[in-house]
Amino acid sequence: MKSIRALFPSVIYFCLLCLYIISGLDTEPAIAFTPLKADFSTYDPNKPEIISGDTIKVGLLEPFSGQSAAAGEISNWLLGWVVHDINSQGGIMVDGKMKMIQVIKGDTATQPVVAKRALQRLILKDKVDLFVGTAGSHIAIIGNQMAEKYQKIFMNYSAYSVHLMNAQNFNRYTFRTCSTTDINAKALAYYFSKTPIRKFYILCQDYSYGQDFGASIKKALEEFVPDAEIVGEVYHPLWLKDFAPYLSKVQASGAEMIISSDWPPDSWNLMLAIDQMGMNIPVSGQFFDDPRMSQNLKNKKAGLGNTVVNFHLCNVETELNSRFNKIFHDRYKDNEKVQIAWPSGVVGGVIGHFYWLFDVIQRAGTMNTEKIISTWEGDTYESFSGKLTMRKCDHQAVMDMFVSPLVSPSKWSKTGDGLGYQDHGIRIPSDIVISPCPEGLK
Amino acid sequence: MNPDRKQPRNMLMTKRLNHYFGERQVLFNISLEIQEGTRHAIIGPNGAGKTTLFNTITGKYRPKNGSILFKGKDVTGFKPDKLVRMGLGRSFQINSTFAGLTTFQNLRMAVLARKNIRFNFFRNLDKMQPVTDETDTLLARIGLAAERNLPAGLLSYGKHRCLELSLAMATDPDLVMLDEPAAGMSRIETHQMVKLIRELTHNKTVLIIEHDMDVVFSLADRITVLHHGEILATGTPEEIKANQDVKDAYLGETKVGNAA
Amino acid sequence: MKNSFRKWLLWAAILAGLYTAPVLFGVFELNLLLGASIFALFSLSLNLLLSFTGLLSFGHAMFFASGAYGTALVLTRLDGCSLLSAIFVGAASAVLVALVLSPLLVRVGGHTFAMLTMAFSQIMYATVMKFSHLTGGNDGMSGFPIPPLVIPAVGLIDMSLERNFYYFSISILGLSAWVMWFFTRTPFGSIMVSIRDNPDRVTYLGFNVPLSKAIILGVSAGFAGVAGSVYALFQNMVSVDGVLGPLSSFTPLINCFIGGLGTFIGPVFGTGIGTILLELMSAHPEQAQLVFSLVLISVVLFLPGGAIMLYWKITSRWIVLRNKFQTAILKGNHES
Amino acid sequence: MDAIAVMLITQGIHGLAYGMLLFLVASGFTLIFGMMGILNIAHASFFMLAAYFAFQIMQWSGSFWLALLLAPIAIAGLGILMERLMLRQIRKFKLGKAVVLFELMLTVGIMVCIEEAVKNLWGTDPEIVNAPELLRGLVQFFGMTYPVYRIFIIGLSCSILLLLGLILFKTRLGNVVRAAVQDADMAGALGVNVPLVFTLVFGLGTWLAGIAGVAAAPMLTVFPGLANQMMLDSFIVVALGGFGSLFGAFVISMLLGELTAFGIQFFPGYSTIILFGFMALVLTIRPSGLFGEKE
Repeated sequence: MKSIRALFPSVIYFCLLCLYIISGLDTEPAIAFTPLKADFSTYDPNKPEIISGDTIKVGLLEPFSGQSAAAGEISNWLLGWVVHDINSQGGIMVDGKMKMIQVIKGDTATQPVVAKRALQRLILKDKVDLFVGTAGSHIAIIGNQMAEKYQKIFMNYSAYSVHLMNAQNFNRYTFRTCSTTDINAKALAYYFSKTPIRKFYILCQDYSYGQDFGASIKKALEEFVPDAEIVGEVYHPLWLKDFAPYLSKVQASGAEMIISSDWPPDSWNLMLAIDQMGMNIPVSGQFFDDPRMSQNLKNKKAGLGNTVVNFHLCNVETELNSRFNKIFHDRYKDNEKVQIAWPSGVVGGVIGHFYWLFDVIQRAGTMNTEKIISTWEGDTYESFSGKLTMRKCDHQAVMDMFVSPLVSPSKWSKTGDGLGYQDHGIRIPSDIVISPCPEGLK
Repeated sequence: MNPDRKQPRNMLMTKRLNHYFGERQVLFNISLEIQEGTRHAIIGPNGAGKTTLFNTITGKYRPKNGSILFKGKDVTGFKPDKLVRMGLGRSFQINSTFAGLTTFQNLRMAVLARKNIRFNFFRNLDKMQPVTDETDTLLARIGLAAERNLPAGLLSYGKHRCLELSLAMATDPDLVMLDEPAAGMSRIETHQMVKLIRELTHNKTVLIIEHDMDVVFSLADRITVLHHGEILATGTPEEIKANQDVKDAYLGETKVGNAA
Repeated sequence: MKNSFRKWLLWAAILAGLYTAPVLFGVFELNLLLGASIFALFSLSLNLLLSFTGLLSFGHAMFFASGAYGTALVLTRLDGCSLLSAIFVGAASAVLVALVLSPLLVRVGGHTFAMLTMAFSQIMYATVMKFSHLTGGNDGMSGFPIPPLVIPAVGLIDMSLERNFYYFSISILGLSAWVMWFFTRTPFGSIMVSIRDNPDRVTYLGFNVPLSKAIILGVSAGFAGVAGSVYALFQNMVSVDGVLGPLSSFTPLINCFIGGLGTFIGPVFGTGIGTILLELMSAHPEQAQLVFSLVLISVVLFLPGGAIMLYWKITSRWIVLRNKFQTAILKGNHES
Repeated sequence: MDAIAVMLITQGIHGLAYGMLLFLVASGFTLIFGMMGILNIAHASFFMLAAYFAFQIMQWSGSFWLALLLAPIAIAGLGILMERLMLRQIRKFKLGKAVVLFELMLTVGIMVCIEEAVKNLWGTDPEIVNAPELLRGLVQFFGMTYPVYRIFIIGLSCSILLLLGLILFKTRLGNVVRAAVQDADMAGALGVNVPLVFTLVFGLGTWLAGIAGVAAAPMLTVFPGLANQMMLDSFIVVALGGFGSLFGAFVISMLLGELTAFGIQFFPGYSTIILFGFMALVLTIRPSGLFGEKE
């Protein structure tokens, strides 16, 4: 009797152990998060859930002050979307524990020095596990350096300059998920080769991104559209106010298509000026699809034929993308602040890339930097618009590109009958647009 | 006039000076000869061009044509600082001291100028005892020792005027040019000022602009009358007093002006 | 006697504090301190023009930038350039820029000086952008090698170590600040103050005002260049927006005003306050500049003597200070 | 007409439109400077703020004309507040010469403050102000088409300019203002209420900037950086045209407008260096500017 009593605790212990193992086995499939599972109706990027304790700390390196602060807000919104989704599913299983994701903002003010200080704060003080960013190649290069110095993963989702990942600037810790100016230009040129448009005018910002894009598009046109004629090439100052004199010049040159690298507010100003001047020369580039701008165009012809190139578009037909579009549309169709009814290229694309990042971490199962690198290198992931592959040689994401002209009426406009993408985006396979590995990198 | 001096040489000579403000001519063919050791006064109604003449002589303005000879050397177009280093000193109609600095610091600048300490970057000025000593001596001499550490801007008007005069005399110049030294002073202060001028400018050549006729006649050896930018007359005080042109053109106006 | 003892005690405490900083603080705080020190030196060099010569420069950043670009260029282009000569090149290029511009700058004062310096810094901005093959344009220059410091009989000191670099640069900055302070105490320093008060009288004392102004400009630019040079080494990076951007000339000005005009040490306090303010605002970066500008406006409106005035007011040395303040800068030419 | 001629004429009108806007801003700038000796660095920020006010008024009421009426008045009110409460406060300190430094720094502070406040209130995303129905569209003349709105800007500026000229040169008030601009002390001695005139001129100057801001809003998008280029350009105008000279400001504004338009045509990329180089040259040779009246 006594001996049985002595056994009692061990029996309980054994039972508990069994229970623990069984429960563990039982919950194992539920640990992995699935994209787009959460309830997004309550999601508000400006009211993040307060998360504390042992978390995965992600630094968000973006401008939150200065002229480009809007870019930072958008990134915060996109990252917040993914974090909201994953956290509401319980987080990610890393190092044997379910961890929530915590986003810590680092303000760059689009100035390298401020960015460097912000990064030092993120890494040394806030002790982030990895960081993501950022608008501006001159900021991204700081990210590259600091990632190497402190051996932290840096995911670059919005700096497009080719040279960021060349042999000189490459480091093992930086991964670029967005495309490059070369890739964008090639996709655009490939599309033009299938159209009768032959007279192009290059109007870019006098800024590294603009100059890079100008050089890329010239090279790409030469390659894909040998009979193209570049009737003019002008680089204008950043945040130019009055585009009219430039446009008069464009008009006189007989151009059929303007190719521009401009982003807001320049892209908006350019479109408004085209609208006011009553011109019908379309513009192509990455940022000429913004519905907030399109709905303000008064002239019927303005904006028609604008050609957008991106690594994701909402009119791409995949099953996942339809689901994403629907969830996004339900959430934002009546929203005053977010004036877009459907996710634009960057919105959908970058959300997809963030899912990829956390999926890689989940599969690595640890926050160990080396393990994440080895998992991500050569990895393939099925995102909204198709397959993403992380090329091992220069950590450049390889993906299909998408081009779509704007039409009216379009079902993708906010009202359903305004200016917007055509029904289906044109997919340009990755092997046409991707450049070979840079020299000196394997 | 000093009868002992043999063959007094010209300290300053101007030949047919003309000066314009824009289109308007303000000096017409001014020819002056100031002999060494004399006290020469320039009088004339407001706007006669007296201060402009001073500014032209001291190099602040460049004359349109004509020439200026200082100690027999042609100095037309020389900058003021160069002229000062050649031996010219000047006071201003409106006090031009270092109002934010103390009296001591003001005079120390004068001492630095006299000792020709200009581009010295290697010594701590507060520890340069000879400079401090000399400054204190100078302070005592002009009777401002009590106000040693008071900002010049807070000095009483009369004392401030004294400081102005001593700054003009700081470099121990051969030619002193005083622009209305007694302007705005009371009778007593004026009297003291005249005394101070006599004391400080002993054996020096003086060119003085003055409105107060008592000062002019008690100080000057020779007088030049300027009217609308032209020289009306030049001569000894007695000659000027007797000159009918001057009476007509000038003295009458001044009386009215003084009364006002 | 007692006063002098307290003074020495204070200096000893400051030196001990600076010496032990790497032990007490982490890398992040150390970098913050070093960054603040660099900007303190930059502000001090501007203060030489502002408080001591009465010239308001809206383009002082161009000297800072010359220093930074000079050092960065020589380290990028010239293999085996030693650390001290890189800093020297930085300072020398700043002085060179100042000397080239001085024939134009010394002739003017007041608003015209402010606008001219602004125009020149705009021209410099545009020039740096035009020569992007040399300066890197927007991307700037980064990742240039930082050579070790060679001390004869001691050997090489590796500058990639944060602590070594901290000791090295804090010594350079401290030495520069001391030289600048001594400069204001020399006979030439008193000429400088006199020019601020009354340039006409200085001329009629026989001093060459334009030449003196050119020298002051050169000295001020030189130390701004040293600050810029150390900055380039510290950040291991120079970017056009960072050193020539719209606010880079205003920041040291604001530091001077917040710290206290008319004193030598004011800008150091100003920089300290600015740095602390930015740190406090780090959670809300989008509002940092707003708070900063409000602080500036309130200082200008209600506390024209800056932080030093506040300190003196608190330590009931108000009367002494008021006299000092009024005599030092505010009275100017009270007749005019 | 051939295409080249059409383009040249079009560029000329573009230049005129921008030059007119610039003049509206710069005239207030130069008046304030000529009169009070204050280089109001924040002046162009009022221009930008007016554009935001116009945007906000149109959000509420939908009427551009109401915005054109109210926004500049609101801006003038702010300007008067700034003069009364801030600049006057500084003059109370009796700072002597140093007052210039303090005034400049105050306006720098206000400039930064306005920009940051705008960012906090409206965000950094560009906002769009639509021109009223009447002014949209194009006008045809001599075989070329031109946007009506830009013609409207030119017309509006011309009428403001005319009104300003009439007030300044034909009325007693104008005489008083001009006298105060020339020599405030003398005007004060002659019994003019100088502080009141200061306030009036400050209000007038900021009102002009406000008009320009509202007029510019539908032509451009409204964003916080709107003030930057305008500030630099109006600096150039005032420095070249002569501090305090309205005529100089007019001539240089027109020149600058045309230079911007044709510079894009003939030598893109170098206009900054050329303009600032020229400004530096003029400032050193003639510190009072090309048309400056005062020494």
